[in-house]
Amino acid sequence: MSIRVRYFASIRELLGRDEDVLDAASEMTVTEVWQQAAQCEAPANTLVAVNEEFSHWKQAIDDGDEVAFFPPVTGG
Amino acid sequence: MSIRVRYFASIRELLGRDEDVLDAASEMTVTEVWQQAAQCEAPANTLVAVNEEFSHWKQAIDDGDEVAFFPPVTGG
Amino acid sequence: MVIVSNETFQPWQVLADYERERVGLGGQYGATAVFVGTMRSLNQGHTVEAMTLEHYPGMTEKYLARVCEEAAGKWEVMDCFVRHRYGRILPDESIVLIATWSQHRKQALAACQYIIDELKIRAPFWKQEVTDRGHSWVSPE
Amino acid sequence: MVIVSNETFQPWQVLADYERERVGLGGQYGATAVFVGTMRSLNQGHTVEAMTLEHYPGMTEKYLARVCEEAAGKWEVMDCFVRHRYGRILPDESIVLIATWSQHRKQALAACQYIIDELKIRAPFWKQEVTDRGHSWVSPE
Repeated sequence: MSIRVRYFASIRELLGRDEDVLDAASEMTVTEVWQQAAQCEAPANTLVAVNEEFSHWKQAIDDGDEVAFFPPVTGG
Repeated sequence: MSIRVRYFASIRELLGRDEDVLDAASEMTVTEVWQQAAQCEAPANTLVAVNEEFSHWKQAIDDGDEVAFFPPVTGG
Repeated sequence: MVIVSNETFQPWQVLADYERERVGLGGQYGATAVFVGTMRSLNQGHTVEAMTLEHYPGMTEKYLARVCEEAAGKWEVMDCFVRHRYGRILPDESIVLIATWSQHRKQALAACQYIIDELKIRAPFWKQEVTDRGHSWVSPE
Repeated sequence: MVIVSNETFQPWQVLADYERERVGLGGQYGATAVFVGTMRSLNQGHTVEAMTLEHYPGMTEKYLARVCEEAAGKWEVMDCFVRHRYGRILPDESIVLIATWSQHRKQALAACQYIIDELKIRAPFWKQEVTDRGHSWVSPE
Protein backbone atom coordinates (compact mmCIF):
# COMPACT_ATOMS: atom_id res chain seq x y z
CA MET A 1 0.00 0.00 0.00
CA SER A 2 1.01 3.62 -0.61
CA ILE A 3 0.89 6.40 1.98
CA ARG A 4 1.64 10.08 1.44
CA VAL A 5 3.45 11.58 4.43
CA ARG A 6 3.57 15.36 4.74
CA TYR A 7 5.64 17.64 6.98
CA PHE A 8 4.93 21.25 7.84
CA ALA A 9 6.75 24.20 9.39
CA SER A 10 9.53 23.27 11.86
CA ILE A 11 9.03 19.54 11.19
CA ARG A 12 9.54 20.15 7.48
CA GLU A 13 12.70 22.12 8.26
CA LEU A 14 13.96 19.45 10.68
CA LEU A 15 13.62 16.71 8.07
CA GLY A 16 14.73 18.87 5.14
CA ARG A 17 11.78 17.80 2.96
CA ASP A 18 8.07 18.44 2.78
CA GLU A 19 6.88 14.93 2.02
CA ASP A 20 7.63 11.24 1.64
CA VAL A 21 5.71 8.46 -0.05
CA LEU A 22 5.76 5.16 1.83
CA ASP A 23 5.22 1.80 0.21
CA ALA A 24 4.17 -0.46 3.03
CA ALA A 25 3.52 -4.18 2.97
CA SER A 26 1.06 -4.29 5.86
CA GLU A 27 -1.20 -2.05 7.90
CA MET A 28 0.61 0.55 9.96
CA THR A 29 -0.16 2.96 12.78
CA VAL A 30 0.69 6.67 12.62
CA THR A 31 3.63 5.98 14.95
CA GLU A 32 5.01 3.38 12.52
CA VAL A 33 4.49 5.76 9.59
CA TRP A 34 6.56 8.40 11.41
CA GLN A 35 9.30 5.91 12.31
CA GLN A 36 9.60 4.52 8.81
CA ALA A 37 9.37 7.85 7.00
CA ALA A 38 11.19 10.27 9.29
CA GLN A 39 13.70 7.85 10.81
CA CYS A 40 14.30 10.04 13.85
CA GLU A 41 12.52 10.86 17.07
CA ALA A 42 9.46 13.10 16.73
CA PRO A 43 9.80 16.46 18.51
CA ALA A 44 7.68 16.86 21.63
CA ASN A 45 4.18 18.20 20.90
CA THR A 46 4.20 17.04 17.29
CA LEU A 47 0.62 16.97 16.02
CA VAL A 48 -0.83 14.44 13.62
CA ALA A 49 -3.50 14.66 10.92
CA VAL A 50 -4.85 11.79 8.83
CA ASN A 51 -6.63 12.75 5.61
CA GLU A 52 -6.72 16.39 6.72
CA GLU A 53 -8.39 15.61 10.06
CA PHE A 54 -6.71 15.77 13.47
CA SER A 55 -5.78 12.26 14.59
CA HIS A 56 -3.48 10.44 17.02
CA TRP A 57 -0.37 8.28 17.03
CA LYS A 58 -2.20 4.97 17.45
CA GLN A 59 -4.51 5.53 14.48
CA ALA A 60 -4.37 2.69 11.91
CA ILE A 61 -3.55 3.85 8.38
CA ASP A 62 -5.14 2.53 5.18
CA ASP A 63 -3.85 2.41 1.64
CA GLY A 64 -4.05 5.84 0.01
CA ASP A 65 -4.20 7.75 3.30
CA GLU A 66 -2.40 11.04 3.74
CA VAL A 67 -0.61 11.44 7.08
CA ALA A 68 0.68 14.85 8.17
CA PHE A 69 3.01 15.85 11.00
CA PHE A 70 3.35 19.39 12.25
CA PRO A 71 4.15 21.48 15.33
CA PRO A 72 1.54 23.31 17.49
CA VAL A 73 -0.30 25.85 15.35
CA THR A 74 0.17 29.61 15.48
CA GLY A 75 -2.41 31.13 13.14
CA GLY A 76 -4.86 33.98 13.57
CA MET B 1 -33.12 78.18 43.91
CA SER B 2 -33.89 77.02 40.37
CA ILE B 3 -33.88 73.40 39.21
CA ARG B 4 -34.39 72.12 35.66
CA VAL B 5 -36.39 68.87 35.62
CA ARG B 6 -36.37 66.75 32.47
CA TYR B 7 -38.51 63.80 31.39
CA PHE B 8 -37.71 61.24 28.71
CA ALA B 9 -39.52 58.57 26.74
CA SER B 10 -42.56 57.04 28.48
CA ILE B 11 -42.19 59.41 31.47
CA ARG B 12 -42.32 62.38 29.08
CA GLU B 13 -45.43 60.89 27.47
CA LEU B 14 -47.04 60.18 30.85
CA LEU B 15 -46.59 63.78 32.00
CA GLY B 16 -47.31 65.32 28.62
CA ARG B 17 -44.26 67.60 28.76
CA ASP B 18 -40.50 67.22 28.46
CA GLU B 19 -39.42 69.54 31.25
CA ASP B 20 -40.31 71.72 34.21
CA VAL B 21 -38.40 74.44 36.00
CA LEU B 22 -38.77 74.41 39.78
CA ASP B 23 -38.24 77.44 41.99
CA ALA B 24 -37.55 76.02 45.42
CA ALA B 25 -37.12 77.85 48.69
CA SER B 26 -34.92 75.25 50.40
CA GLU B 27 -32.77 72.25 49.64
CA MET B 28 -34.64 69.27 48.16
CA THR B 29 -34.03 65.61 47.49
CA VAL B 30 -34.67 64.00 44.11
CA THR B 31 -37.86 62.48 45.58
CA GLU B 32 -39.11 65.94 46.54
CA VAL B 33 -38.21 67.28 43.10
CA TRP B 34 -40.33 64.54 41.50
CA GLN B 35 -43.26 65.14 43.86
CA GLN B 36 -43.29 68.87 43.37
CA ALA B 37 -42.73 68.79 39.61
CA ALA B 38 -44.64 65.72 38.44
CA GLN B 39 -47.39 65.75 41.06
CA CYS B 40 -48.16 62.06 40.58
CA GLU B 41 -46.65 58.74 41.58
CA ALA B 42 -43.47 57.77 39.72
CA PRO B 43 -43.80 54.61 37.61
CA ALA B 44 -41.96 51.57 38.97
CA ASN B 45 -38.34 51.34 37.76
CA THR B 46 -38.07 55.05 37.02
CA LEU B 47 -34.40 55.99 36.78
CA VAL B 48 -32.85 59.22 37.96
CA ALA B 49 -29.95 61.32 36.72
CA VAL B 50 -28.57 64.46 38.32
CA ASN B 51 -26.45 66.69 36.09
CA GLU B 52 -26.28 63.93 33.47
CA GLU B 53 -24.98 61.31 35.91
CA PHE B 54 -26.95 58.35 37.26
CA SER B 55 -28.15 59.15 40.77
CA HIS B 56 -30.77 58.06 43.35
CA TRP B 57 -33.96 59.30 44.95
CA LYS B 58 -32.33 60.45 48.19
CA GLN B 59 -29.73 62.62 46.46
CA ALA B 60 -29.78 66.25 47.69
CA ILE B 61 -30.19 68.79 44.90
CA ASP B 62 -28.38 72.14 44.65
CA ASP B 63 -29.35 75.34 42.94
CA GLY B 64 -28.82 75.09 39.19
CA ASP B 65 -28.88 71.29 39.11
CA GLU B 66 -30.55 69.41 36.30
CA VAL B 67 -32.62 66.41 37.39
CA ALA B 68 -33.85 63.87 34.83
CA PHE B 69 -36.36 61.04 35.13
CA PHE B 70 -36.65 58.23 32.60
CA PRO B 71 -37.62 54.56 32.19
CA PRO B 72 -35.15 51.64 31.89
CA VAL B 73 -32.98 52.16 28.82
CA THR B 74 -33.26 50.22 25.54
CA GLY B 75 -30.40 51.38 23.32
CA GLY B 76 -27.87 49.46 21.29
CA MET C 1 -14.07 58.50 20.08
CA VAL C 2 -17.80 58.69 20.74
CA ILE C 3 -20.27 59.91 18.11
CA VAL C 4 -24.00 60.16 18.77
CA SER C 5 -25.79 61.29 15.63
CA ASN C 6 -29.10 61.03 13.81
CA GLU C 7 -27.34 60.40 10.50
CA THR C 8 -27.39 56.95 8.94
CA PHE C 9 -23.98 55.32 8.74
CA GLN C 10 -22.38 52.37 6.98
CA PRO C 11 -20.30 50.68 9.72
CA TRP C 12 -17.56 49.26 7.49
CA GLN C 13 -17.10 52.61 5.74
CA VAL C 14 -16.97 54.37 9.09
CA LEU C 15 -14.26 51.99 10.33
CA ALA C 16 -12.23 52.27 7.11
CA ASP C 17 -12.35 56.08 7.34
CA TYR C 18 -11.60 56.10 11.05
CA GLU C 19 -8.55 53.84 10.74
CA ARG C 20 -7.26 55.77 7.72
CA GLU C 21 -7.41 59.11 9.51
CA ARG C 22 -6.07 57.91 12.83
CA VAL C 23 -2.33 58.41 13.25
CA GLY C 24 0.29 56.46 15.08
CA LEU C 25 -1.30 53.07 15.65
CA GLY C 26 -0.33 51.28 12.41
CA GLY C 27 1.58 48.08 13.15
CA GLN C 28 0.95 48.43 16.89
CA TYR C 29 -2.34 46.67 17.39
CA GLY C 30 -2.79 42.98 16.67
CA ALA C 31 -6.50 42.69 17.37
CA THR C 32 -9.66 44.60 16.53
CA ALA C 33 -13.04 43.57 17.91
CA VAL C 34 -16.23 45.05 16.51
CA PHE C 35 -19.90 44.89 17.35
CA VAL C 36 -22.64 46.26 15.11
CA GLY C 37 -26.29 46.46 16.13
CA THR C 38 -28.71 46.60 13.22
CA MET C 39 -32.42 47.26 13.09
CA ARG C 40 -34.50 44.16 12.39
CA SER C 41 -37.79 44.22 10.51
CA LEU C 42 -39.19 41.55 12.80
CA ASN C 43 -39.14 41.73 16.60
CA GLN C 44 -40.74 39.12 18.86
CA GLY C 45 -42.99 37.94 16.05
CA HIS C 46 -44.37 41.23 14.74
CA THR C 47 -43.31 43.33 11.77
CA VAL C 48 -41.61 46.60 12.63
CA GLU C 49 -41.85 49.33 10.00
CA ALA C 50 -39.59 51.84 11.70
CA MET C 51 -38.18 52.81 15.04
CA THR C 52 -37.68 56.10 16.81
CA LEU C 53 -34.70 56.22 19.10
CA GLU C 54 -34.86 58.93 21.76
CA HIS C 55 -31.86 59.80 23.90
CA TYR C 56 -30.66 62.24 26.54
CA PRO C 57 -28.30 64.56 24.64
CA GLY C 58 -25.22 65.34 26.69
CA MET C 59 -25.66 62.50 29.17
CA THR C 60 -25.44 59.91 26.38
CA GLU C 61 -22.07 61.12 25.12
CA LYS C 62 -20.72 61.53 28.66
CA TYR C 63 -21.85 58.05 29.67
CA LEU C 64 -20.42 56.36 26.57
CA ALA C 65 -17.09 58.19 26.95
CA ARG C 66 -16.93 56.98 30.57
CA VAL C 67 -17.64 53.37 29.54
CA CYS C 68 -14.82 53.58 27.00
CA GLU C 69 -12.47 54.88 29.69
CA GLU C 70 -13.51 52.08 32.01
CA ALA C 71 -12.87 49.51 29.27
CA ALA C 72 -9.44 51.01 28.59
CA GLY C 73 -8.70 50.80 32.32
CA LYS C 74 -9.77 47.17 32.69
CA TRP C 75 -8.09 45.82 29.55
CA GLU C 76 -5.09 47.04 27.58
CA VAL C 77 -6.89 48.62 24.67
CA MET C 78 -5.21 51.29 22.58
CA ASP C 79 -8.38 52.83 21.21
CA CYS C 80 -12.17 52.55 21.45
CA PHE C 81 -14.75 53.84 19.00
CA VAL C 82 -18.49 54.08 19.59
CA ARG C 83 -21.07 55.44 17.17
CA HIS C 84 -24.79 55.38 18.00
CA ARG C 85 -27.82 56.55 16.06
CA TYR C 86 -30.84 58.38 17.37
CA GLY C 87 -34.01 59.57 15.62
CA ARG C 88 -35.99 57.65 13.03
CA ILE C 89 -34.41 54.34 12.01
CA LEU C 90 -35.50 51.93 9.28
CA PRO C 91 -35.01 48.14 9.08
CA ASP C 92 -31.50 47.07 8.04
CA GLU C 93 -29.99 50.38 9.18
CA SER C 94 -27.15 50.34 11.69
CA ILE C 95 -27.99 51.46 15.21
CA VAL C 96 -24.68 51.10 17.01
CA LEU C 97 -21.06 50.44 16.10
CA ILE C 98 -18.42 49.61 18.69
CA ALA C 99 -14.77 48.90 17.91
CA THR C 100 -11.77 48.27 20.14
CA TRP C 101 -8.10 47.94 19.21
CA SER C 102 -5.52 46.13 21.32
CA GLN C 103 -2.24 44.30 21.04
CA HIS C 104 -3.96 41.07 21.99
CA ARG C 105 -7.24 39.45 21.00
CA LYS C 106 -8.55 38.65 24.46
CA GLN C 107 -8.25 42.28 25.52
CA ALA C 108 -9.92 43.62 22.38
CA LEU C 109 -12.79 41.11 22.59
CA ALA C 110 -13.38 41.63 26.32
CA ALA C 111 -13.38 45.42 25.99
CA CYS C 112 -15.81 45.35 23.05
CA GLN C 113 -18.16 43.02 24.91
CA TYR C 114 -17.96 45.22 28.03
CA ILE C 115 -18.84 48.37 26.11
CA ILE C 116 -21.88 46.90 24.38
CA ASP C 117 -23.09 45.28 27.61
CA GLU C 118 -22.77 48.51 29.61
CA LEU C 119 -24.36 50.49 26.80
CA LYS C 120 -27.34 48.14 26.77
CA ILE C 121 -27.76 48.36 30.54
CA ARG C 122 -27.23 52.06 31.17
CA ALA C 123 -26.86 54.34 28.14
CA PRO C 124 -29.88 56.69 28.07
CA PHE C 125 -31.54 55.60 24.82
CA TRP C 126 -35.16 54.58 24.41
CA LYS C 127 -36.58 52.73 21.44
CA GLN C 128 -40.11 53.19 20.22
CA GLU C 129 -41.31 50.82 17.52
CA VAL C 130 -43.74 51.68 14.75
CA THR C 131 -45.78 48.55 13.93
CA ASP C 132 -49.15 47.88 12.33
CA ARG C 133 -50.53 48.08 15.87
CA GLY C 134 -49.24 51.64 16.36
CA HIS C 135 -46.34 53.03 18.40
CA SER C 136 -44.95 51.23 21.41
CA TRP C 137 -41.97 51.60 23.69
CA VAL C 138 -39.60 48.64 23.55
CA SER C 139 -39.26 46.73 26.83
CA PRO C 140 -35.78 46.39 28.28
CA GLU C 141 -34.07 42.99 27.91
CA MET D 1 -17.97 31.29 3.85
CA VAL D 2 -14.30 30.44 4.35
CA ILE D 3 -11.55 32.00 2.25
CA VAL D 4 -7.88 31.13 2.70
CA SER D 5 -5.76 33.21 0.35
CA ASN D 6 -2.31 34.74 0.01
CA GLU D 7 -3.80 38.02 -1.21
CA THR D 8 -3.80 41.07 1.05
CA PHE D 9 -7.25 42.21 2.05
CA GLN D 10 -8.86 45.26 3.62
CA PRO D 11 -11.26 43.81 6.24
CA TRP D 12 -13.88 46.59 6.14
CA GLN D 13 -13.99 46.52 2.34
CA VAL D 14 -14.33 42.72 2.42
CA LEU D 15 -17.26 42.97 4.84
CA ALA D 16 -18.98 45.73 2.86
CA ASP D 17 -18.67 43.68 -0.35
CA TYR D 18 -19.76 40.47 1.35
CA GLU D 19 -22.89 42.01 2.89
CA ARG D 20 -23.79 43.77 -0.36
CA GLU D 21 -23.61 40.57 -2.39
CA ARG D 22 -25.34 38.34 0.14
CA VAL D 23 -29.06 37.95 -0.44
CA GLY D 24 -31.95 37.45 1.91
CA LEU D 25 -30.56 38.52 5.29
CA GLY D 26 -31.35 42.27 5.20
CA GLY D 27 -33.50 43.28 8.18
CA GLN D 28 -33.19 39.82 9.72
CA TYR D 29 -30.05 40.07 11.81
CA GLY D 30 -29.73 42.46 14.71
CA ALA D 31 -26.12 41.80 15.65
CA THR D 32 -22.80 41.43 13.86
CA ALA D 33 -19.61 40.54 15.73
CA VAL D 34 -16.23 40.87 14.05
CA PHE D 35 -12.66 40.03 14.93
CA VAL D 36 -9.65 41.16 12.90
CA GLY D 37 -6.12 39.98 13.56
CA THR D 38 -3.44 42.32 12.26
CA MET D 39 0.31 41.92 11.97
CA ARG D 40 2.25 43.93 14.52
CA SER D 41 5.70 45.38 13.86
CA LEU D 42 6.74 44.63 17.42
CA ASN D 43 6.35 41.24 19.11
CA GLN D 44 7.59 40.48 22.61
CA GLY D 45 9.99 43.40 22.48
CA HIS D 46 11.68 42.83 19.14
CA THR D 47 11.02 44.44 15.76
CA VAL D 48 9.44 42.18 13.17
CA GLU D 49 10.07 43.12 9.54
CA ALA D 50 7.79 40.55 7.96
CA MET D 51 6.16 37.22 8.61
CA THR D 52 5.68 34.11 6.55
CA LEU D 53 2.52 32.20 7.28
CA GLU D 54 2.60 28.57 6.23
CA HIS D 55 -0.54 26.44 6.20
CA TYR D 56 -1.84 23.01 5.24
CA PRO D 57 -3.89 23.63 2.09
CA GLY D 58 -7.08 21.63 2.12
CA MET D 59 -7.03 20.84 5.82
CA THR D 60 -7.15 24.54 6.71
CA GLU D 61 -10.32 25.23 4.73
CA LYS D 62 -11.96 22.00 5.96
CA TYR D 63 -11.11 22.76 9.58
CA LEU D 64 -12.35 26.35 9.42
CA ALA D 65 -15.60 25.31 7.72
CA ARG D 66 -16.15 22.76 10.49
CA VAL D 67 -15.55 25.37 13.21
CA CYS D 68 -18.12 27.65 11.54
CA GLU D 69 -20.63 24.78 11.48
CA GLU D 70 -19.94 24.07 15.15
CA ALA D 71 -20.49 27.75 16.01
CA ALA D 72 -23.77 27.78 14.05
CA GLY D 73 -24.84 24.67 15.97
CA LYS D 74 -24.00 26.07 19.39
CA TRP D 75 -25.47 29.55 18.89
CA GLU D 76 -28.20 30.84 16.64
CA VAL D 77 -26.08 32.51 14.02
CA MET D 78 -27.41 33.13 10.53
CA ASP D 79 -24.05 33.39 8.82
CA CYS D 80 -20.32 33.11 9.52
CA PHE D 81 -17.46 34.49 7.46
CA VAL D 82 -13.76 33.67 7.87
CA ARG D 83 -10.92 34.97 5.75
CA HIS D 84 -7.30 34.10 6.55
CA ARG D 85 -4.03 35.05 4.87
CA TYR D 86 -1.05 32.86 4.19
CA GLY D 87 2.32 33.64 2.62
CA ARG D 88 4.42 36.73 3.22
CA ILE D 89 2.76 39.32 5.45
CA LEU D 90 3.96 42.81 6.34
CA PRO D 91 3.28 44.85 9.49
CA ASP D 92 -0.18 46.47 9.60
CA GLU D 93 -1.60 43.94 7.12
CA SER D 94 -4.65 41.92 8.11
CA ILE D 95 -4.06 38.25 8.92
CA VAL D 96 -7.54 37.04 9.79
CA LEU D 97 -11.09 38.34 9.60
CA ILE D 98 -14.00 36.63 11.33
CA ALA D 99 -17.60 37.85 11.24
CA THR D 100 -20.82 36.37 12.58
CA TRP D 101 -24.40 37.54 12.09
CA SER D 102 -27.25 36.72 14.46
CA GLN D 103 -30.61 38.03 15.60
CA HIS D 104 -29.14 38.68 19.04
CA ARG D 105 -25.89 40.17 20.27
CA LYS D 106 -24.92 37.45 22.76
CA GLN D 107 -25.15 34.79 20.07
CA ALA D 108 -23.11 36.79 17.56
CA LEU D 109 -20.42 37.66 20.11
CA ALA D 110 -20.13 34.13 21.50
CA ALA D 111 -19.90 32.57 18.03
CA CYS D 112 -17.23 35.04 16.90
CA GLN D 113 -15.20 34.42 20.04
CA TYR D 114 -15.55 30.66 19.62
CA ILE D 115 -14.33 30.73 16.02
CA ILE D 116 -11.22 32.82 16.74
CA ASP D 117 -10.40 30.73 19.83
CA GLU D 118 -10.72 27.43 17.95
CA LEU D 119 -8.79 28.83 15.01
CA LYS D 120 -5.95 29.86 17.33
CA ILE D 121 -5.85 26.44 19.01
CA ARG D 122 -6.24 24.12 16.03
CA ALA D 123 -6.22 25.66 12.54
CA PRO D 124 -3.05 24.43 10.76
CA PHE D 125 -1.18 27.70 10.29
CA TRP D 126 2.41 28.38 11.33
CA LYS D 127 3.98 31.80 11.64
CA GLN D 128 7.63 32.46 10.97
CA GLU D 129 8.92 35.91 11.84
CA VAL D 130 11.66 37.76 9.99
CA THR D 131 13.55 39.89 12.50
CA ASP D 132 17.01 41.46 12.65
CA ARG D 133 18.07 38.19 14.30
CA GLY D 134 16.95 36.11 11.32
CA HIS D 135 13.98 33.80 10.82
CA SER D 136 12.23 32.13 13.72
CA TRP D 137 9.06 30.12 14.22
CA VAL D 138 6.56 31.81 16.51
CA SER D 139 5.80 29.91 19.73
CA PRO D 140 2.18 28.99 20.38
CA GLU D 141 0.33 31.05 23.00
